[in-house]
Amino acid sequence: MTTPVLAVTSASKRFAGVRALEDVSIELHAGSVHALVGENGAGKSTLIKLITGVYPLDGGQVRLRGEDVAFASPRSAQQAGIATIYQEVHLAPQLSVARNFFLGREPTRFGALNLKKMNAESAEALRRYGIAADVKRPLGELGLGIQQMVAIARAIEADASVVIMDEPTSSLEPREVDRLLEVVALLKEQGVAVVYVSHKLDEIFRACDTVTVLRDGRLVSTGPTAELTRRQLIARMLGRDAAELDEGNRTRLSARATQDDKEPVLKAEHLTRRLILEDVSVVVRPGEVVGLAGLLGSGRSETAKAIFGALPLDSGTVEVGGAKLNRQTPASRIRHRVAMLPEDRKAEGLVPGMSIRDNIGLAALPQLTKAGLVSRKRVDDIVKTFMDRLRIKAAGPHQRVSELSGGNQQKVLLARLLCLNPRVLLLDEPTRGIDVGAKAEVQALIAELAEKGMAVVLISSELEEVVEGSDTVVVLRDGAQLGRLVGDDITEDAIMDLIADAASEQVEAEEAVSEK
Amino acid sequence: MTVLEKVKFNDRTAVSTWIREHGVYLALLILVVYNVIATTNFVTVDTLQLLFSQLPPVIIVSLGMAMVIGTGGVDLSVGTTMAIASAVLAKVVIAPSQGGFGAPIAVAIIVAVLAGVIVGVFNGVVVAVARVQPIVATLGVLVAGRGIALVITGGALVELFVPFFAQVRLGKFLGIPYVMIVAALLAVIVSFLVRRTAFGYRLLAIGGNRRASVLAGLPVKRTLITVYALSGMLAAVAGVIATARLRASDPSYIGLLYELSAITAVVVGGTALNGGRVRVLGTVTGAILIQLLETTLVSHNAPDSVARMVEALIIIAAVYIQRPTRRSK
Amino acid sequence: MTVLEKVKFNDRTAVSTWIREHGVYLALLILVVYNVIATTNFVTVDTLQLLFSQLPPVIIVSLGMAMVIGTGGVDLSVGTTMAIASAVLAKVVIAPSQGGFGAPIAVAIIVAVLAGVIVGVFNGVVVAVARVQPIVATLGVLVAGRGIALVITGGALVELFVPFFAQVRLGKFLGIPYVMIVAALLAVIVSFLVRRTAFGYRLLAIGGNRRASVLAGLPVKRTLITVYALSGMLAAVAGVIATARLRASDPSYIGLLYELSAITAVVVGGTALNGGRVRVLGTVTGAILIQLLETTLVSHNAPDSVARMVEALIIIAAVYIQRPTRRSK
Amino acid sequence: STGTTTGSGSNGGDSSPAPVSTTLGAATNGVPAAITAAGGTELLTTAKPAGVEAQYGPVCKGSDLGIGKIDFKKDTIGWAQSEKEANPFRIASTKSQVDTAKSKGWKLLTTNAQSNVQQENSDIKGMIDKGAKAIIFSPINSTGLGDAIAYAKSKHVAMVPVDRNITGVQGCKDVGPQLGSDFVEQGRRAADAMIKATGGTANLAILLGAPGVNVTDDRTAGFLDELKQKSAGGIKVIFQQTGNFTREDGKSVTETLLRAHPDVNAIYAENDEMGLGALAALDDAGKSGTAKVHIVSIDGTKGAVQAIVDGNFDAVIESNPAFGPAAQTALEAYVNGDGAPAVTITTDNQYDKSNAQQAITSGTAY
Ligand SMILES: Nc1ncnc2c1ncn2[C@@H]1O[C@H](COP(=O)(O)OP(=O)(O)OP(=O)(O)O)[C@@H](O)[C@H]1O
Ligand SMILES: Nc1ncnc2c1ncn2[C@@H]1O[C@H](COP(=O)(O)OP(=O)(O)OP(=O)(O)O)[C@@H](O)[C@H]1O
Ligand SMILES: [Mg+2]
Ligand SMILES: [Mg+2]
Repeated sequence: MTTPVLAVTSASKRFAGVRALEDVSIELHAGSVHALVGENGAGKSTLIKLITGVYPLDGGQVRLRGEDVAFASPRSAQQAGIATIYQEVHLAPQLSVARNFFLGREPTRFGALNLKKMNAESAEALRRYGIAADVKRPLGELGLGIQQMVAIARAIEADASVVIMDEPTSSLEPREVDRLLEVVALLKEQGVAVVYVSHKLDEIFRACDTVTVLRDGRLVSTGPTAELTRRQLIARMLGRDAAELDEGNRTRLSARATQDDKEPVLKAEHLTRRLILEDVSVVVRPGEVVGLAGLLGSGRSETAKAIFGALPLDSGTVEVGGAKLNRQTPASRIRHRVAMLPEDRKAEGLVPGMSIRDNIGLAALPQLTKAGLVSRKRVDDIVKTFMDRLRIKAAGPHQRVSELSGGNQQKVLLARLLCLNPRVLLLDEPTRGIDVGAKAEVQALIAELAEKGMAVVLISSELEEVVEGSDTVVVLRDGAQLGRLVGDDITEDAIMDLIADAASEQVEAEEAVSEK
Repeated sequence: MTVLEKVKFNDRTAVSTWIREHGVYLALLILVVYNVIATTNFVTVDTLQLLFSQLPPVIIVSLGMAMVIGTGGVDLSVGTTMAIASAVLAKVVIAPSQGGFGAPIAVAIIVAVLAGVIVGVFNGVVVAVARVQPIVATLGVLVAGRGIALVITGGALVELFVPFFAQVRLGKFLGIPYVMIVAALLAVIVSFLVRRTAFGYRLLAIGGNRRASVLAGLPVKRTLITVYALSGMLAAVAGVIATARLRASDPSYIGLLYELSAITAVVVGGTALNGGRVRVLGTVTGAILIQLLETTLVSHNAPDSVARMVEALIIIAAVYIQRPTRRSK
Repeated sequence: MTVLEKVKFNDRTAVSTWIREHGVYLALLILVVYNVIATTNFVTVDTLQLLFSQLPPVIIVSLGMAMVIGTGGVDLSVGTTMAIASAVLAKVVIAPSQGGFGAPIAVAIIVAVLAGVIVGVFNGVVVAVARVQPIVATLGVLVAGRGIALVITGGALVELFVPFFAQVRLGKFLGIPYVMIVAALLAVIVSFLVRRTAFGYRLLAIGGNRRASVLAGLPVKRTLITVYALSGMLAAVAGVIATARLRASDPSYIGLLYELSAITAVVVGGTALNGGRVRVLGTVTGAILIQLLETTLVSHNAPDSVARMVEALIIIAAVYIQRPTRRSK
Repeated sequence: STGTTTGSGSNGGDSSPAPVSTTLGAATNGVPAAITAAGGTELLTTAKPAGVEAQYGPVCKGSDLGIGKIDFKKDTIGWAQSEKEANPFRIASTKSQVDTAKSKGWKLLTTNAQSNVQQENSDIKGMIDKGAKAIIFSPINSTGLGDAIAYAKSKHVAMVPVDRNITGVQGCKDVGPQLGSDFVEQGRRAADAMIKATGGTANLAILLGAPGVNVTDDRTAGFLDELKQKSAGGIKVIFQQTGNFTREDGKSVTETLLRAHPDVNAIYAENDEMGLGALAALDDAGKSGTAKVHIVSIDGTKGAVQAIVDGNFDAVIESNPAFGPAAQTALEAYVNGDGAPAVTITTDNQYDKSNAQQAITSGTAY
């Protein structure tokens, strides 16, 4: 084989009291896509950050084309031709899309920025990824998925010899995922060495040549993807025998008894918010899972927020258990035992400086308080219960939540909701960025909760998850409701058809207008 | 099967972590040792008495400031609030013949503290409901407040001959001045509030992530208004004590630049300005450190310019030592 | 196949958005109209002349402050930097017999501006390399700086008889004072820097998300140090102009409270304190607004307390109007 | 240190200008004999700094600067105060101007620059823009108003500085008649009073005014120089710290002083407020009374003079701020009459045990 473009040997990293990576070696070759898989907290992101100079190595070496390099900062790594998409969207929300696109390599002419070129080139590049966003708009105003596409496009367009992608698809739709994988193939053709991290195993098998499995900060195996089955890969990630695994839950969860006879516990009707939502209605009965489907920016998250009182409404009503809720605030929903898992874990969910314990107890505070005093014992009890039940992996309840891996952070947020003992659960991307094991657990948990009579609204960018997990699906586009699918009518094709029809109708309408 | 394995600290890490966490205590220790060696007459009861009589207003104001900073805000109005409380106190207590209401001192103190609460509620509403950035909202009061105080007293320093004030200044219990006991009690209460009550829990959550707190159904507005009201109240208490110390209400100078002292005490005490954390003991220690530093410099008859430079250096050094590690984001 | 679709704004939104974005211009317009109607002798060339002669230092300091705030920081040291520059200027220009260096005024100005740059670099290093929070880092200089300035001039005000200063004070081109032209030029340059250069681009990115900027490979430290150095430099220029206006270096008063005026101008001009955005024209308009407000209140002989309250209200109102919408997170 | 600043830096003024006899300030009328006897109202023409007349010329006439006559019944004039009217000195200073104008039936605009030089510049220019024909002003510092002065000159507006002298301008060429006093002399007289009170031996502490202000520098220089000249070597200056002209700082600095130097037995406070702050600290420590610690301060406010009566202060050097009558009379003479003396150095009263009670009952102490 050729000499690797980039080689890491015996990399180790400790954080105060935590061993994140121990003696891990990988080799990246030109024109090859190298997958990095493992459970949440296995050390994937840490390995990447060691390569790109975000953290100094505690031990081991990084070699670029045979030469020892120790990047002092991401800047030096970037200058050496390593482009990276970090796990969370790391861009500046106030800046325009174009500026974010060119972050770190802005074109100048006579010392001045070439804004025209920036706008034109970024718009052009984004169009190639199927995004027609107004590049002069602040990035922060766009949905998370689109932000992620901008981050991807930015890194790929940088002409690098190594491209590292840490969970690039966690907020993407199947359609965008397809497009991304096409781009990965193109990079490969151009002789770029690609590192690809994902919890979505389909993508690994479709796009990657080599797969490295990490577990607990150690290297488990490295080898050609083709030599592994899906089941074997999962077994290696989890550290169990392939035989013990029942991959379960991949099919539709038990055909539950129809719930039509029960009174709806949530009736959100005619939700309308200028420019964002138009007459969307969501009705959920106890034990029912209603999925919201749609493309990026179709208004799913906004619908959930509207139901939860976190988005002011121009018109529309929200009824819970027959009581009409007039105050459009999250607090009023929580009092009526409606809970929401927000889409953007970091910005809207976690309080990063607080411990796991305090994050879990946050929403249920009124129940845990007597005469203004927080009952330590009750908090400890409830936290222990849910940490066990959701199998949250941490040093203990007092660990800072920001030190957890993504999947465990997600579980902390779920625990926060569950200790409210909610009647209605709004889940916006509950499995975003969590590993196969955890994902299966979360999916099973959702099913279990529904079985116990909870009403669930489920949003997921993985269409499969919506299709398999929902009893009813509401399809959205541009903030408007396209239709409702029930029971066996719910298929990926049916959903895509609905969306496609609406799109072509719109094109016709637009053509009609332009003809006039 | 977790990665999170406790690794034995090696000694160097342990020491540097301890210093990082407890820099302010170390600094105080060094300063005390220096004084014991270099300052004549330092190791006397008098020194403590002096500190104890000068410290309470700064400590009390810093406690409120620490809570506000814990929410990710800042309260620039505390010094002015002290002046307003002092002016209200004077107005209520002086005889009608001199343009006051001639009320008993207890009533006057209550009204003065209420005035502080009102100022705080105003700040809180502007911050929480109108969503104006705290630094701007409270800057407004900083700019306008002394004018209000001057209007209340009719412009000038008003001397107050209130027997109770002598108690405030000189009264002692087991050799500790009453005012110091009050300050210590307030510190305990604030510490308790922050650490043990639902209110404190919410305060820290809001400081840590306001948006997440809204979505977790916390009464964010109410909590913020309460925090600013408490800060106003504590500032008013400090204003009353400062007035008693001076035996006069001097709206132009009472509390002048206290906002800077309080912010400094909080920051030197290890509370970061971005919210989500309140270190009460650190704040109190920070206040003591600054006051002792001032006293030391004055005792050694240092020229004002040198004193200011030493102070600035100590502040920056203390914050530098306690800065967050590179690792944590 | 577009995901995002442009939606036509309806008129109501358009108007309220415009006001939100341009509140400061509207406020200025209202104030001018009010003056035209209510103030005698307002519509005269003199009024403009007066404004033009008073504005430049505030504008120039605010420009630097706007950049610093754009990075998500704040520079509390600008007023003191003005005083230091003024003191250095005096020291360099006065005759050796009076304890100076007797250098030509051009040299003195260059040295004074360099002094400002040095202060700024110090701030920048403390912020960028030592990672001390900007408010604390620059607070240090605020506390210590005037002492330094007083040491340089030897304590008191130093009178300067420099013919060039008359030019600075009185020189005009097409009826516009030189200093105003300088301020306007600097505003144009800063605006260009921020909007059109890679430096400005980085500045905004750092303010928007410092961590992201590090990960994107931006030279974060260098950029931050440059920003603070520019702020120091602009403050020094303002200090030189203020000195020329006073015909004296007065380290105790030159630049006093300019940090507050500058922050106010920036904030009133619509630049949020959390960084990621710099509005140069807004800042200049904010400075004009505040100065005109002051002038208006003086003309109407408003008592000081009322004047301060009006000012505070206007500041809060301007920030309130321009507060971010709930939508953007 | 930083932030807003000085309290009463001050200077005084019931005076009659040297060559021309004008109506005197209210306080001068009927000064009790005991006060005169203690060194009070005698005109200190000799104290006028050497060369004043040579520099400024003897008499200023408005017409020399092209200033036209003012119709005081119709035209407005302006009064620019430099510091907050928050201490007796500033209150009396403004009150005197306002009262005098009222009694004369003049229209008076007033401003207050809040200790900010830039503010005072704009205050003055603002009043000129409003149509003021003359400005009486109390400068914050002895320079710094060049801007406003140049503007006034270009508009032919009469300028009458009171309280602190304006230096760096050419008398009668840039401004009109100046009424001010000699801070160095005040420091000297304080030293004399201190020597007398202590009998020439003491451990002395000085409470300095706000740093960087010429009032502070002058009162310190005069005091120290006089000690040297009177070879009062027995008075050891053991401590000098700023009290920023405020009572609060005067108190806390004194508290520290008492701990660091328990042997201190004399305090010179550069204004009354700091002196009263020192007294409060001494009182708390059980050390009040001139038998334990001598105090001499400058200003002549009621509180300080009362402290003499109470046996806590030894002496107070006065700075009478009532410039109203003298300044407005000088202004009239300057613009409508034969001119006013270029510089009038005022004389200050001095209070001690012998005349303090009288000063209070007669209202001489303000
Ligand atoms: N800054 C830090 N401080 C302390 N511990 C950390 C820090 N960053 C990561 N860790 C710990 O290091 C381990 C590896 O984390 P890493 O982010 O590399 O996991 P990952 O494999 O990328 O997981 P995921 O799939 O959830 O992104 C985890 O246990 C995590 O808690
Ligand atoms: N602050 C904002 N300003 C303007 N438009 C916004 C803002 N926030 C969201 N939108 C728009 O509202 C629409 C709905 O967004 P939403 O986040 O609800 O979509 P989604 O279906 O959940 O998609 P995603 O997967 O991107 O989260 C999108 O067009 C989005 O661009
Ligand atoms: Mg990761
Ligand atoms: Mg969404």
